[in-house]
Amino acid sequence: AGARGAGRPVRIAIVAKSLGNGFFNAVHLGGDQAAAAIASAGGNRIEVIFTGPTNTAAENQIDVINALIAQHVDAIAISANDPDALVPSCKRAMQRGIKVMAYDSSVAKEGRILYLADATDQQAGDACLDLAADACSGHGKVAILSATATSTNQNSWIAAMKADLPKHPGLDLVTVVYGDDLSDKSYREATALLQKYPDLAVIIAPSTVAITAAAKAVDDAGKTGKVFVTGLGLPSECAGAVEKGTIKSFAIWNPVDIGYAVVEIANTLVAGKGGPGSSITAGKLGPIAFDADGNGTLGKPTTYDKSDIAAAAKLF
Amino acid sequence: MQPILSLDGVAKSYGGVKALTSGALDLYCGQVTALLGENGAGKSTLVKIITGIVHADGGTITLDGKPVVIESAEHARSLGISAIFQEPVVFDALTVAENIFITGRPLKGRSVDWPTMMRRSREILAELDPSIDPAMVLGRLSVAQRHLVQIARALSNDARIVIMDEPTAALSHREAEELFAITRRLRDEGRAILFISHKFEEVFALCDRYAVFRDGAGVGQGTLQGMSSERLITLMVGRPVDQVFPKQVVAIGEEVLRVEALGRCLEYENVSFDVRRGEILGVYGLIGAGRSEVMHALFGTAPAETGRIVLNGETVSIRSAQQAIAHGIGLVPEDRQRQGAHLRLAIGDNITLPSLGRTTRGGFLSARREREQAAPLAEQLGVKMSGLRQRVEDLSGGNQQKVVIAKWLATAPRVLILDEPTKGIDVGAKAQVHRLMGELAAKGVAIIMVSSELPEVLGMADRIMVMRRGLVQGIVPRSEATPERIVKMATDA
Amino acid sequence: MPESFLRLLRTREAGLLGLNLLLLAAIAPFFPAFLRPGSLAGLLDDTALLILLALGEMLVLLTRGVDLSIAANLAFTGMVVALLDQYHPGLGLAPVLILSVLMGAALGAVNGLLVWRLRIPSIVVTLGTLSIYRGAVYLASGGRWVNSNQMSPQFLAFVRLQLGGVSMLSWIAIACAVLVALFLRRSVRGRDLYAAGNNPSAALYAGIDVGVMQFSAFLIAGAIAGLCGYLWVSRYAVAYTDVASGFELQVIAACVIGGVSISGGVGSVAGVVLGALFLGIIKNALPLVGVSPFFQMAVSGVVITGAVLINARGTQASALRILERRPA
Amino acid sequence: MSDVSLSARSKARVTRRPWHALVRWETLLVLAILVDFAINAHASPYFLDPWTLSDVTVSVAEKAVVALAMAFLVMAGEIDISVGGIIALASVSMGLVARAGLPLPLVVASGIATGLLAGCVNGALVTIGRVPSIVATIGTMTLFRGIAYAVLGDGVLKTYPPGFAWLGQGSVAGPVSFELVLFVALAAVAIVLRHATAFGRRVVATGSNPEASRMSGIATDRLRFALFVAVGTAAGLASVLLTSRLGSTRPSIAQGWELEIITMVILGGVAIEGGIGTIPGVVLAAILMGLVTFGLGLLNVPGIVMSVVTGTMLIVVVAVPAALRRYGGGRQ
Ligand SMILES: Nc1ncnc2c1ncn2[C@@H]1O[C@H](COP(=O)(O)OP(=O)(O)OP(=O)(O)O)[C@@H](O)[C@H]1O
Ligand SMILES: Nc1ncnc2c1ncn2[C@@H]1O[C@H](COP(=O)(O)OP(=O)(O)OP(=O)(O)O)[C@@H](O)[C@H]1O
Ligand SMILES: [Mg+2]
Ligand SMILES: [Mg+2]
Repeated sequence: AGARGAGRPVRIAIVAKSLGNGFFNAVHLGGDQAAAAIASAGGNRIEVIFTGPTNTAAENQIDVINALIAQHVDAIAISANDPDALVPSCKRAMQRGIKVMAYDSSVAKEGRILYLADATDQQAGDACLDLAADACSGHGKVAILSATATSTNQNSWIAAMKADLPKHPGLDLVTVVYGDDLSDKSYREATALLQKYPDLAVIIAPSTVAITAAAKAVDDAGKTGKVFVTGLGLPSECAGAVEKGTIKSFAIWNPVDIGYAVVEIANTLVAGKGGPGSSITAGKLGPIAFDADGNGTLGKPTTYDKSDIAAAAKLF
Repeated sequence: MQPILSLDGVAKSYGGVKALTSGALDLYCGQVTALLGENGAGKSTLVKIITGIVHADGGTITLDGKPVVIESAEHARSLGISAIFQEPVVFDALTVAENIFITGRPLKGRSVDWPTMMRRSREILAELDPSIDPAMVLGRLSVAQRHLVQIARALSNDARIVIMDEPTAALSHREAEELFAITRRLRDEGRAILFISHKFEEVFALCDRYAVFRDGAGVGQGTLQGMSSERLITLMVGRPVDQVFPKQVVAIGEEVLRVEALGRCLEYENVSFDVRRGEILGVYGLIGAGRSEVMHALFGTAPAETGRIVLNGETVSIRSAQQAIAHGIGLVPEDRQRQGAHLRLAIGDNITLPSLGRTTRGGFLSARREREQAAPLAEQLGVKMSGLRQRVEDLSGGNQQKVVIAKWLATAPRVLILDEPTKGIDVGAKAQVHRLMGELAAKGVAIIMVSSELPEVLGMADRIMVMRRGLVQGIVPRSEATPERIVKMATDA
Repeated sequence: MPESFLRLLRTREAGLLGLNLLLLAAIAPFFPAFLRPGSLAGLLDDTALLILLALGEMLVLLTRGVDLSIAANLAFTGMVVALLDQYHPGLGLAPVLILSVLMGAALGAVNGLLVWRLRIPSIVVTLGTLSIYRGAVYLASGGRWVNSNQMSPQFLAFVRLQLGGVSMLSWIAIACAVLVALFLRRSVRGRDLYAAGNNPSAALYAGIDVGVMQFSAFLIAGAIAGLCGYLWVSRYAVAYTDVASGFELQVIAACVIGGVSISGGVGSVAGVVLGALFLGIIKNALPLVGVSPFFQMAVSGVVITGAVLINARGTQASALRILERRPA
Repeated sequence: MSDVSLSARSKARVTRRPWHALVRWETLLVLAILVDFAINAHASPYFLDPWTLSDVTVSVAEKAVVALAMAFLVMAGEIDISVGGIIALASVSMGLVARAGLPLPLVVASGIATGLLAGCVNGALVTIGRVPSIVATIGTMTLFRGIAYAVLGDGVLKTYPPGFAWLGQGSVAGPVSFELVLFVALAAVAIVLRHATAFGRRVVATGSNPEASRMSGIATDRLRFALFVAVGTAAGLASVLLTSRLGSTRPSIAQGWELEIITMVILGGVAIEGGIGTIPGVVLAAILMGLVTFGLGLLNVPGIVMSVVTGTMLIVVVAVPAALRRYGGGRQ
């Protein structure tokens, strides 16, 4: 950061898991809002660089980080495709004076200064299970359709759900399958679930690709109203299924807020302040506390259903 | 009488290569016209022009007294022209019937009429070889049968003009005779026939007229009556050539190679013979008699399953070409383009390939040593080239064959197997190859020469082994060999 | 005709059919419901896209080419028609269908022209256009996804239309298979396609323009891929950059298992359909039979490798008989 | 292209020079590299920094190592689509060996040995099983990666011995990375092998006419087998570098690399049908691809758009000479 000449803006790079994902576009939007807010409050001029690979491969994200290092950006905020593989390049970025933080999906501790989680794993897991229990009135067979078998946050949410199952004695978790974040594979896996468990009540899909594919599969199988889909997804992508009734309700955190907080936090880091064990004020969002490992949480996920989906779908 | 087809001043170049400069040719109904010329004289190019496969750069073509431009193969067919090409035009994966009607399939509306195609194929094949089932996949036929299918194709569309580009190059005596009978019948039906061949005895036996090309230009045509082969050759090459096979008398030494009861499933069995220092063993038979297969067994590229090979008194096992080369055996294969030459590599690289061990040191190439190895051989064989770095692709067929022979001479073989060494090459090149065989024999090399040309076998070989359907019918010494006896052994059970 | 029936039994297609039935029989004890008509219709529905693409790929393989760009073509065309539908939902289905076929054909024609006019090996051409078309999806959409709620109802409904218990998607695949089979068996151009691939240099002498044949194959393959673009996007109700990424290799695998020779001139529609179904059965059965998701890929790998190995055994030329048959 | 105007005869003579084709293709590549270098330097103020230039090598050296071996295989008329799968499998085997607490040399050796064994499988399928290589390796691509998934599942292996990280991340001197040094050394070996040894001659001969090569005493099957093993080994080596650079192993690494590697080989002037090609060309193509993708990365152009650029480059580079040959009056 010392290399920054006078008058040059602070350049904060927001790296998405993959480009073209509505979630990250909303993060970008929030980041731009924060940059404008900071500037109008008389703070640094901030340039937000929004970038990322086109698919969710870790190597491609490394290439993106290398390019950002070469551009001497001031801060990198990343939603990691792989918590471990990115560590070496993130370390290198930090060696070259770049502040690295993670959001949404973490890089292992040694690869970043701070991690801003959307919500705690517990909160996400709880939300999914509660929604599932809600959909089937507390009794029935439940299956999980996840993204790739290697995606960190999905796996920790699934772990949280499994830990929480005793709280919902009526729910019977029959299996966990993986759609690899590919719509055709997710669709096929969902169809297989319907065939294999004819009395299935709920499919929990904690990924936006999976939840839409599962909803489509349930709909195509003519099981709307018999099998419910729930989980985590973007309002804009789930809107159709919610209208139809395939999805009664689902949850998601607010990506605009995440982007907003990311830029505020990164800006603080660039100024040489903040760090693990501190509390950073994220503008209008208020203070966010980071523990000694540098983990902080933005807040609980929000639940959407037929009543408020239309409004949310316009946003992200 | 007016010619049905007449070509004048026809020219064609490929890039910068002038294949034809002023081709001239007249074809008459009810006559067989022979087209003669050295390799590369432009004969096949002319055929391609007449059949619409390539377009002439200049000159005029007159059909029935009217000038025509032959646009495409389809157009040529509609004009009543059909051809048996020099290159095999066969489709292994298709049925015999489709191969016959590959151009002009019978149609019903716009869809292919399979039943008619089968029926007509069966009719045409009935007189050629009734044992061929038109529904069979062509790949399952023998070599001779494949030739018949191509002949059947030329007959299938009732053409007025039938062109045959070296149809006998790969045929044996008996099959050639069958073809001649058909050709005479076509002639008597009033068709015009163009017959291209390098074999003068065929030309004199079959043809009524001749036309000679030299270096892409027509240098004379007329009736064959009163012409001698000497005069034709002089026309072809512009100088007289010694056409007689220059058999050298060589003292025959001790046995070099002996095979005993070689056999391979379905292909041949109980094949035994020997060959001595300085001897040329001719191997004669009809196409598909299994001669090449036996040669591949000696060379290790298709090892025999039974029997043994004895080299210089020791039983050896030869299971690959490397082993054969290490034992001092060389093979000039029958299929020059596919098995013999690397067309896209330089002449020098071709010549040194089987003997790379000699020109490299510790696996490293040496341009100087390669040149020292290849240059004298290329010169000795009279390869017409611009240099050792020229690609073999750019050479004429005869010169390609010389390169293939040179590459085997470079290995200094003790036994040299030549499978159809003069197939499709012109008289001049042929004489050179024969002279070379004599010289090699004189140096003590044992030579096995597979040939389907009876005069060549009779002229060159010290002993002649005759094969028929995978079995050795006998080995005849030169002194006892007569054409009748050899042909009878090759054809009769 | 018992003899021609016997001959039919010995064909590769019959063997493949047997293999497919065997596979179904092996699955039955684990999961009997898989053999219910509804499940089988679902299997066909799920394999229809693979069948369609494999039919196009087969034409290219027959002419000794290979088309690596079909999946990218599918993604590009699919995205374009999805965007069209999103912004002009009132247009109805016909323009979407026409556009998808035409655009796919145009993308195929680019491949075909480069192969035909410039004689660039098809693997090189389609390796290049694979990247270009895939990138074009991103450029066309700005990386955005088009989701089901952004698609018009008729856009989504068409492929799901049920006729006689079978979806429209399956019917399209069946119709396409019949058309390609008729084209290859009955039309002059179809037969020329085989000849051109079987022996290109000989085809030249037979007056068959090998380049035009290659071009036609790419054109048709492209048109089919374009149609599949719409079908895919509509079936999975989503369009994004990575749609069907890497699918081209599965398509080639289906062709090869179906007996299409990579060196041209050999292959049949029946074989290709059975080859695609073979892969489809495996893909659909593995999750059902309860193979761990982590083992599914390895199992597919073993099966595909095994199938191509067995296939190669079958195609090896046997020795020509030279020796006369003698009474035993 | 000035030679179009030359008469065919003198052109034929010119093409006979062994280095001539090389000069033509390589000059084209060198020119493209210079142009791209200038564009990059102009477009991004950060480009002309030694550390940045060193980063260029990182994204490309691993693929280029495989491309060197792949070039030989393609010149011999074969192809290997399974290299991405081999890299994943080799990485898993290294991860397991490292987790067992074995020392660095054994970890590296296990990666390379896995690649070698995978190459043997491909080689055996092609030479013994007689499966066309493109078909065989489409199958093993799924097989190798599938085994990696079967072994590792959703796990990750990230306990590597100290010093392992240096292989993919360390530098030999200043900005000169170990990956770069290794690539340069391997390229030098490849150049000698291809252009100065009997082995190189045999590879080209086999590619240009396999049947005639077998008849000329070349053990073509053994040669092909060896080349598949070489490609597998190179993929194993690339896996060592990549795993070290990532510091961890997952079965999903190196997805889609096969197409990039093959693109590199073809861009380097190796004819896909075999028999033609030079190693300097492949090296230059690797540099060019590295520069282009990195330059675009500096401008934050998404990777998928880069693929449009590489795809176009590939076609243009092959199409322009083909078009000149065809429409510029040369012989077919
Ligand atoms: N496609 C081509 N490209 C370049 N040169 C060619 C081509 N075809 C033929 N030639 C050249 O044209 C010349 C005439 O060839 P052509 O095949 O017509 O000779 P030919 O008289 O039939 O010889 P042969 O008796 O050997 O069959 C030769 O020098 C040959 O190398
Ligand atoms: N139906 C066929 N399909 C493919 N190749 C064939 C077929 N028939 C024969 N051949 C090949 O053609 C060549 C000639 O056949 P074969 O070796 O049996 O006869 P031959 O006695 O050697 O005759 P010649 O040497 O005169 O050709 C061999 O290389 C053989 O493998
Ligand atoms: Mg000729
Ligand atoms: Mg023979």
